[in-house]
Amino acid sequence: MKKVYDNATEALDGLLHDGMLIAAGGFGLCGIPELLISAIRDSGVKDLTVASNNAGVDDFGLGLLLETKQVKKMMSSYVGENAEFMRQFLSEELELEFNPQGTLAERMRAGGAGIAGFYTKTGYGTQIAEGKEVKVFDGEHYILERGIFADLSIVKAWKADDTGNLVFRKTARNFNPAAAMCGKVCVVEVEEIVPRGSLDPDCIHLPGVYVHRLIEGQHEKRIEKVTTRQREEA
Amino acid sequence: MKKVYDNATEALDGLLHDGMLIAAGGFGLCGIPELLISAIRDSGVKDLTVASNNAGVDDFGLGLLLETKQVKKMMSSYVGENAEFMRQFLSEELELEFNPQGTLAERMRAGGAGIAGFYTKTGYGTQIAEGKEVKVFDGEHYILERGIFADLSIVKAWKADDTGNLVFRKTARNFNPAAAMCGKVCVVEVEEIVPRGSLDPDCIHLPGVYVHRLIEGQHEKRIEKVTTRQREEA
Amino acid sequence: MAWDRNQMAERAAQELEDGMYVNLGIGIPTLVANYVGDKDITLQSENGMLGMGPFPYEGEEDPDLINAGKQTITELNRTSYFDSAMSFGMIRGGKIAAAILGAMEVSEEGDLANWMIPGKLVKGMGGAMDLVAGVRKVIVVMDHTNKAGESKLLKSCTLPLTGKGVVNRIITNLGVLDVVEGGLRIVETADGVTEEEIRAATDATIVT
Amino acid sequence: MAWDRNQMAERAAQELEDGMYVNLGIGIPTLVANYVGDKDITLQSENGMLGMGPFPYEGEEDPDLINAGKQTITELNRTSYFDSAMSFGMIRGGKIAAAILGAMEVSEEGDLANWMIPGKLVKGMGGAMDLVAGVRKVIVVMDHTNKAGESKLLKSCTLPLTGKGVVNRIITNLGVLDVVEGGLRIVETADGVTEEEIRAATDATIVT
Repeated sequence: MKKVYDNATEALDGLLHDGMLIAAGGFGLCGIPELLISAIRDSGVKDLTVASNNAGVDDFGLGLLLETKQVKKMMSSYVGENAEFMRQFLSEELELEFNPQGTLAERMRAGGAGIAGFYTKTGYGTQIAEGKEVKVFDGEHYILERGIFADLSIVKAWKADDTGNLVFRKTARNFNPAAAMCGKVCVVEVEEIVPRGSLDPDCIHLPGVYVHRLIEGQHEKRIEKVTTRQREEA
Repeated sequence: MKKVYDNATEALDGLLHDGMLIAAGGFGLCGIPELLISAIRDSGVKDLTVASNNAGVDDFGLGLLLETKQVKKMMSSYVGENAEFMRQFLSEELELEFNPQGTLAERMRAGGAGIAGFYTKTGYGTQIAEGKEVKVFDGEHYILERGIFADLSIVKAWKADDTGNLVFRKTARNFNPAAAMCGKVCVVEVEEIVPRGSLDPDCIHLPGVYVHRLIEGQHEKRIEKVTTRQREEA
Repeated sequence: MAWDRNQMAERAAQELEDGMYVNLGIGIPTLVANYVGDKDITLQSENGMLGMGPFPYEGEEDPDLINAGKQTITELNRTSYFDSAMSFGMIRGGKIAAAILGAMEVSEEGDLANWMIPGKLVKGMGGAMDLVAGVRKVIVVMDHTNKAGESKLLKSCTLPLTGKGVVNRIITNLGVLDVVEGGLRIVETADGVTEEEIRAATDATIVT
Repeated sequence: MAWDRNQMAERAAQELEDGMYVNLGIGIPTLVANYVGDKDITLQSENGMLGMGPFPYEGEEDPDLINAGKQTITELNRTSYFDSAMSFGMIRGGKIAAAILGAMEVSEEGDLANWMIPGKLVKGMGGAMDLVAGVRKVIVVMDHTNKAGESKLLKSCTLPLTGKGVVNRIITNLGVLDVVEGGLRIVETADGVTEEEIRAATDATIVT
């Protein structure tokens, strides 16, 4: 079973259709599946629902799919730093389902773990809770949130072996494992495919069972906010 | 904040009381907190409820606490291989709440993750589902399972730094991370405490925020079933 | 000539396709690993491992490396380890393609009983309830009748269930049966076994 | 003489005790890290890190290492990385001792609003709803009044809530107030600020 494909377009072949639900890893511009996002843009697929913490910036990351109006609905926790995202939302060109960040991550993990729904305190008493079942456990109020079952997961990892075992790097891990879990099909882009046996089996962040297709490629890895400190003089 | 204690007795000082709920890591005799179990036996604390996948064997692991009748109730998925466990259960000396293995792991994780309850298909239509709420999601039946919130977690890891960052080894990881998460207090025994900075921050299985007290000690690590194959002759 | 344990395992191995992630239960299902041949099969051990290897050579046993049956095993170059919550996450989430399990009883509606005999024997369900609820295909491998010669393929189970309507295919010493609308359908007979012999040994409804 | 931003951060740092795991929000809360002194504090960044270090030296920025405000940061010798599901698991599960957050409005019942102004500004709640629902102590640091001079400490919030009854303590440029039965209680006044000045600048009920 060959999982390794030559490029993003081939890896997505046959998987895209209008109106589908895509779960995307990444946080801001960190750990985003930039090659797969570009290939999705180029495919022209439309009316997408995208579950992703945010939508990158105007001209990078998922912002690219907003720019082309391929996205009908976002499921996100954060709009900030993307003017086009806020504009489309406020002008009602784009549907936006706000999810608290932890609820979004847990909903993805739940979908991937066969959990149809779960009770969380997050958002109780806020507009996020509107229309959701409330249950009291041990005197505290919890709201019912549903697992997300996506048609496709798009994920960025650091390294993989050809069986799809994945390793992430630093805070670029973020939503990628949970997004990977909740898709019927999961396509992953990595910076390097390494030989089997060269990853420590105790340090594989996401086992290959979650990964269906895999590409290696060059990543721009743009930084959203460069912040530095002064080097003390000796 | 010093987390490192000299031995199991000191690490448990002030944490034990009759009737408490303890979540224990380990699977069979693999990855069990053997030093903490012995110290709990020696403390004489009683009427314990213990959430653990199984109960070791008659004379090792949690079997030690069954032998001394310190356990009032087990929350487990498996009784096999422990004759005393089965005997006490069948003679109704011991209460036993059967949990499917995955449900038990998920209940521990849920408790640790602030999830009061979740819906799973596991056990629907079986005696496990009796008295539990059933809900239909997308045409499938799910049952409501509750998060476990333990008074104390006892855990075995391979290595730790003094801030409690943990690394497990091979299949000795098993229930340990989930058990660690669900306790109000979590006490961990490791084979080696290493200097800060010597664990790869990308390969820490359980961050120190989950760990309150820590000991280093010698482990017997008994094997339950030695199975081998013949070495082919050259 | 009914199939023996190894022939049953060999027949079960035919259910597995290249690239599958599979969970094998204790007993005859464990033997299935011997018959996968060239197929690229990854075995899951639900205590937290994908890519389970064979038993170790004597002297190379590792107490930190066991399978769900608590036997010492080895790792492969594709192996990954993870905790129990993730392990059962992948099981419940449908990531494991198939489970091959033993059984005490199977009903014509696909109900499975394999974890206790009230008042007599209590093993516990271990991971079996999660497996049958979660994996995409559940294959039972077992003798067609019990030691008393009574059918283990029943109209309805008498023992506490492991799962309701979960079994897809049953491989016994007499042949292969599928759970279909209205009962069980004979898919294949063991060498020298007739459909009539299977019908005679089966309490469950056989449909054609 | 009300407190300035740095004095507010310095006062907020006094809330932190040795051994605490803490989450700092964007803005003034970020400055709190400059005032922890010798205390053994571990900072969480909810995008998946414990043990957040200072900004990198120029030229050493790593695109794979950012905080929840998307700023480049560094790691320490106690650092661990994990995924978003685990990160918020530890937040919801009460493992993080305290969160120090900014706010648009706080009500006398401890309601917090800090994620949107309908029709005008939509930032999103990010991780704030999870933090206020999960951490053991929620401390708000903000100016006492808005740019129009109106109190940000209200009888009830006018903006969409981030959390209901979640705030424990409020540190403003004028002083420190706790959310208690029946309203807010003045705990401390900034140097040269009187209780009367705080009362005059506060719309919420002040109890004694």
